[in-house]
Amino acid sequence: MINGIAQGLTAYFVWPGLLVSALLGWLFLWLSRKLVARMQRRFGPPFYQPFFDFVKLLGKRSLVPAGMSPLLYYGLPLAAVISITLVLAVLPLPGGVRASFTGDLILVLYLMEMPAFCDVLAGFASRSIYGQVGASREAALILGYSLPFIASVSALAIQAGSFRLEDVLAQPFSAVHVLAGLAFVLAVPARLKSNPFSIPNAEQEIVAGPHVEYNGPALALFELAHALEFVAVASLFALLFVPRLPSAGLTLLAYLGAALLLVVLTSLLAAATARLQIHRAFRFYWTWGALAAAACVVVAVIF
Amino acid sequence: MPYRIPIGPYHPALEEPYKLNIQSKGEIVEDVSVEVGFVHRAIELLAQRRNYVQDLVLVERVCGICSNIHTLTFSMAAEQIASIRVPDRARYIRTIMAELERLHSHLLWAGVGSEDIGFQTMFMEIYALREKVMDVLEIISGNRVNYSMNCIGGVNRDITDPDTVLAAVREIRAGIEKTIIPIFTANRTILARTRGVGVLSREDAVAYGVVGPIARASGLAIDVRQDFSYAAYEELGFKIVTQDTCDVMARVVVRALEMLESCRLIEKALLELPGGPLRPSELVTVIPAGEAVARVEAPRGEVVYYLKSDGSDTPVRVKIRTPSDLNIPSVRAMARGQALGDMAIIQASVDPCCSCTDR
Amino acid sequence: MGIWNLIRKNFLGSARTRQPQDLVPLPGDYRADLRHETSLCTTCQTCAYVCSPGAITFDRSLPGRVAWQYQMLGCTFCGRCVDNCPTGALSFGKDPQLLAHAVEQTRHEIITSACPRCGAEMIALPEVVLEKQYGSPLPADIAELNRLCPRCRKKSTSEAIKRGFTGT
Amino acid sequence: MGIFSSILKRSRRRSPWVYVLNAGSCNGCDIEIGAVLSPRYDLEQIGALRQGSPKHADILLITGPLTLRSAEAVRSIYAQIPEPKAVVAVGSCPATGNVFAGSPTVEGGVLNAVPVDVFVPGCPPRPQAILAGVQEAARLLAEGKTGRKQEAPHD
Repeated sequence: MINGIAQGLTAYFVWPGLLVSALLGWLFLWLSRKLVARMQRRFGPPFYQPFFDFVKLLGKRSLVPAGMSPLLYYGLPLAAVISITLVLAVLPLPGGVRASFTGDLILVLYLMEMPAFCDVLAGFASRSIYGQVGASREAALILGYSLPFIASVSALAIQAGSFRLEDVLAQPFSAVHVLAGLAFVLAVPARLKSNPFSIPNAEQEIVAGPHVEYNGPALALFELAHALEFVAVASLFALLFVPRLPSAGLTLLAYLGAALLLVVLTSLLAAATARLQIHRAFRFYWTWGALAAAACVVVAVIF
Repeated sequence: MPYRIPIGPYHPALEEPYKLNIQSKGEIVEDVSVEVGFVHRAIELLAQRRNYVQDLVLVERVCGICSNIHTLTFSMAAEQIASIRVPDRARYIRTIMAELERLHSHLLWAGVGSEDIGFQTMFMEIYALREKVMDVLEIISGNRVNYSMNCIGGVNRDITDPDTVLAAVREIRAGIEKTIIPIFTANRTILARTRGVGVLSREDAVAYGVVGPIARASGLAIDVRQDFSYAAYEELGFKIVTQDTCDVMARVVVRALEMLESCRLIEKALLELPGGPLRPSELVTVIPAGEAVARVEAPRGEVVYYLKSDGSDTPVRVKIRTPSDLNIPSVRAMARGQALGDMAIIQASVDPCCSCTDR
Repeated sequence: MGIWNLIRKNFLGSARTRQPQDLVPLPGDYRADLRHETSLCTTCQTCAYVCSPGAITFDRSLPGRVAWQYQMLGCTFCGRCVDNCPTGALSFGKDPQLLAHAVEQTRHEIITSACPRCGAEMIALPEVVLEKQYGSPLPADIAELNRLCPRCRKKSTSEAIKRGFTGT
Repeated sequence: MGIFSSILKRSRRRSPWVYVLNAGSCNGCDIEIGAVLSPRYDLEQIGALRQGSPKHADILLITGPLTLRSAEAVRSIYAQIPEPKAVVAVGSCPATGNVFAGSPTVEGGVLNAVPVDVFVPGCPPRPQAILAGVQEAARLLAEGKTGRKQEAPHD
C-alpha cells in the first residue's frame, strides 16, 4: 500500500510526471523556437530560455485583474497543470506505473482537453474583450481539432474492442495505425496552437488571447501547462503509433524519436505558413480532419 | 453576439497609436470608426517659430518612415519662392534618395503586413532584405533613418561611391524578384488572407479621395511623379503601376511592382548621374516674401506643402497635408462585412502613418 | 522560389545574426558623437542658431568665460552645426555612445581674454582659421590686430589709415 | 542568498520581455525597434520577446516625446506592468522632447510620467544600441536597481 502510494507519487511528480516532463517540455519548446529561428536564418533563443522564462514569471509580483476572483485567477492555470500532469502519470511509458484500468483512455482524452478548457474559461473570466474573443476562437478551434484527434484514438480503441490502454497497445501494428496516426498528426498543430492555427492567441489581432489579463506566477503556470501539453501530445503519439521494441531503453529512444519528429513537423509547418482565420481553420478540420477521421474509423470497423 | 472591440490606441498590430472602434457581430465586422490624434505634436506651429534651417530638421521628423520626402517638399516650396534652380546632380541625388526611401518604406510595409497575418518567416526575410536598403541609406547619408540630405537649393551630401549603391540595389532587386513576389503570389495561406479581402471599389476610392498605392490598387492611375513631374523623373522616364482587383492582394502587387520600378529608377539615375555642384555656395539662404505650394509623391501617396514667407528667417505659415490623412478613413469602406481576424491586415494594407496624419 | 525552398536554403545557410557586441561597421561620415574643440570656438553662436531642438546653448552669465553647452540626449544628430561651423570647432567623432543613465549636459568653457587696449571681454580668432585666410605664418600686423577686440580693431585700423594720410 | 533567488536573478537577466509604447514618436525609433526583431539583430538571441500585453512584459520601451494624449496611457501602461520592471527610453525624444520640446501639445520627455532607467541616445538610435539598452535594463532588473526617480531636465 505504502509502496503503491510512493510509486504513484513518483509517477506524478518525477517520471513520467511533473519534473521530467517539464524539463522535456521546455526542451521541446526551445527546440521548436530554435528550429523556426534556424529556418529564418537567425540565432534564436539560447537553450535554457523556456526555463528562465518560467522562473522569471514565477518571481514577478502578481496583479489579480479587477473583477476576477483570485480563486479563479490562480485556480484555472493550476487545474490545467494538475490535469495535464495526471495524463502523463497515467500513460504507461517505460519506467512509469502500469495502473491500467478499463476506460483509462477516455480519462486521458478527457484530461487532455482540460488545459484548453481552462484557457477558454480564463479568457471568458478575464473581462477583457480580447480575452473573450480569444476564448470564443479557442472554443471553436477545440470543436475543430477534436474531430480527427478523438477519432484517431477511438479508431484504435474500436480495433482493440476496448478503451483500456493496455489492450489498445497490445494490438499489432496495422493499416489502422497509419491512418489514425495521420489523423492524429493533423490535429497536433491546432492542439499546440502553433501556426497556421495560432488564431486563439494571435498577437496582432487580439493581443494575447485568453491569457491577456494573466501575469506573473499564474501566467507561468499556463506556460508550464503548455510545455507539459507538448510532452503529453508527443507521448501519446509515440505510445499509440510507435511499435514497442523488445527492450525498455530502445522503446524509450524510439518514443523520443517520434516526439522529436512531431516537434520538427510542427515547427516546419509553423515557419511555412501564415495564420489562418478561424472560419478557414474550422473548415479545414471539418473537411480534411473529418475525412481522415472517417477513414480511420471505417478502416478500424472493417478490419 | 454583437461586440464592440477597440483596436488600439496601443496595440501590437499597430505600428503607431490610433484607434479603430470595431462594431462586430460574432466574427463579422459591421462598422468601424477611426480615431486619430494621439501623436499630435503641433509641428506646423513649431515650424512657424523656427528658422528655415531648423525647420528642415523639424519637418524631417513629421514622419520617420518618409522623412526625406518631407524635407524634399519643404525645400521645393522654399526654392519656388526664392526662384532657386537646383543643380542637376542634386536633382538626381534627390530622386535616388526618394526612391530608396520608397523601397525601404514598402519593404517595411510588406514586413508589417506579413507579421499581421502571422507569417513570421516572411517578416524575417523581408526585414533581412530591408537591412540592405538601410545599409545603402546609411552609407550615403551617415544615418539609417533621418538622412538630412536635402537643403534649400540642393542636397547636403554627395553620393561618392555609386558602384556600391548600384551593386546593393541590384541585390535588392533580385531579392524582391526571386523571393518576395513569388511567395506573396503563390503561398496558399497568404492568398487565403489577402485575395478578396478589404475591397475598396473604384467608386469608393474616388469618394474617399485616397491617394498613392491604395488609389492605384483600385484602378486609379494617379501619381505625382507622372502628373506633375519633379526632381529627375521626367528624364528617367517613370512608369505608373496600377491594378484593378481592389483588394489587399492588389495593394501588395502594386507595392511590389513599384519597388521594382524604384530599383530601375535608382539604377538609371546612378548610371546617368550628372556632374556639377550639389547646392548653392551660400548655406543659409534668404527666402524672400511670397508663397508656394509643392507636391511630391511619398511612398504612401501625395504630400502637399504650403509655405508662406514674409522675407524674414522664419516662415509665416507652413501647412502640411500628408497622404495618410486621406487614406486612413477609407479603412471604413474596406472593413464592412469582413472577418474580424482580417482587420489587422486590412488596416495595415492602407499603410496608415499616424505621425504623418497627426503631425 | 517557393516557401519550402526558402526554408530549406535558410536552414542550410548560416545565421545572419550579429551578436550584440559585434557592431555593424560605421559608415564613413557617421553622425553621432559630436566633438567640440574649445580652442577653435569663437562663440559665434551659429551652431545654436541652426540647432532645431536647442541641444546646443551658450551660457554667458559668468564673467570671463562663455560656456558652450550640449545636451546629447536632446540632439537629433542632423549635422547642421558641423556643416555650418565657420571655424571647424565642431566635428563628428567615431565613437558613438550607446547608452546613458541620466539626462546630462556637456559643458565646455571658453575663457575670454581682455582686450589689451580697452579691457573689453573678447575671444580672438584661432590662428588656424586666420592662417586659412592670410597664409602661414601669419603676417605680424594681422596677428597683432587679432589680439584686439572688434571695436579696438576698427579703431586701430582707422588710426593706421589716418596715420597714412597725415604721415605722422 | 538562496539558490532560488540566485536562479531568479539569472533568469531576470536572461529573459527580458519587452513592451513597446509609442508616446508620440515620429516612427523613426519604432521602425528601428522593428529592425531589432529582424534576423540581423535578432532580439530573441538575448532571450527577449516582444509582448503584446504590458502585463506580460518586464521592460517598457518608450519612444516619442510624450504628447498630451499619450501621457495618461503611458502612466497607466507603466502601472500595468507587474513588478519588477524597467523603462528604456529609446531616442532623444523621451529624454528631452528633442525637436518637439516647446510644443504646446507635448510634455517634453517622459521623465515627468515614469522613472527611466536607461536612455538610448540617437535620433533614432542604431538597432544595436537599442539591443544594448534592453540588455542593460535586464542587468538592472537582475540587480534590483530599477525605478530610480530622475530629475527632469530644466530648460
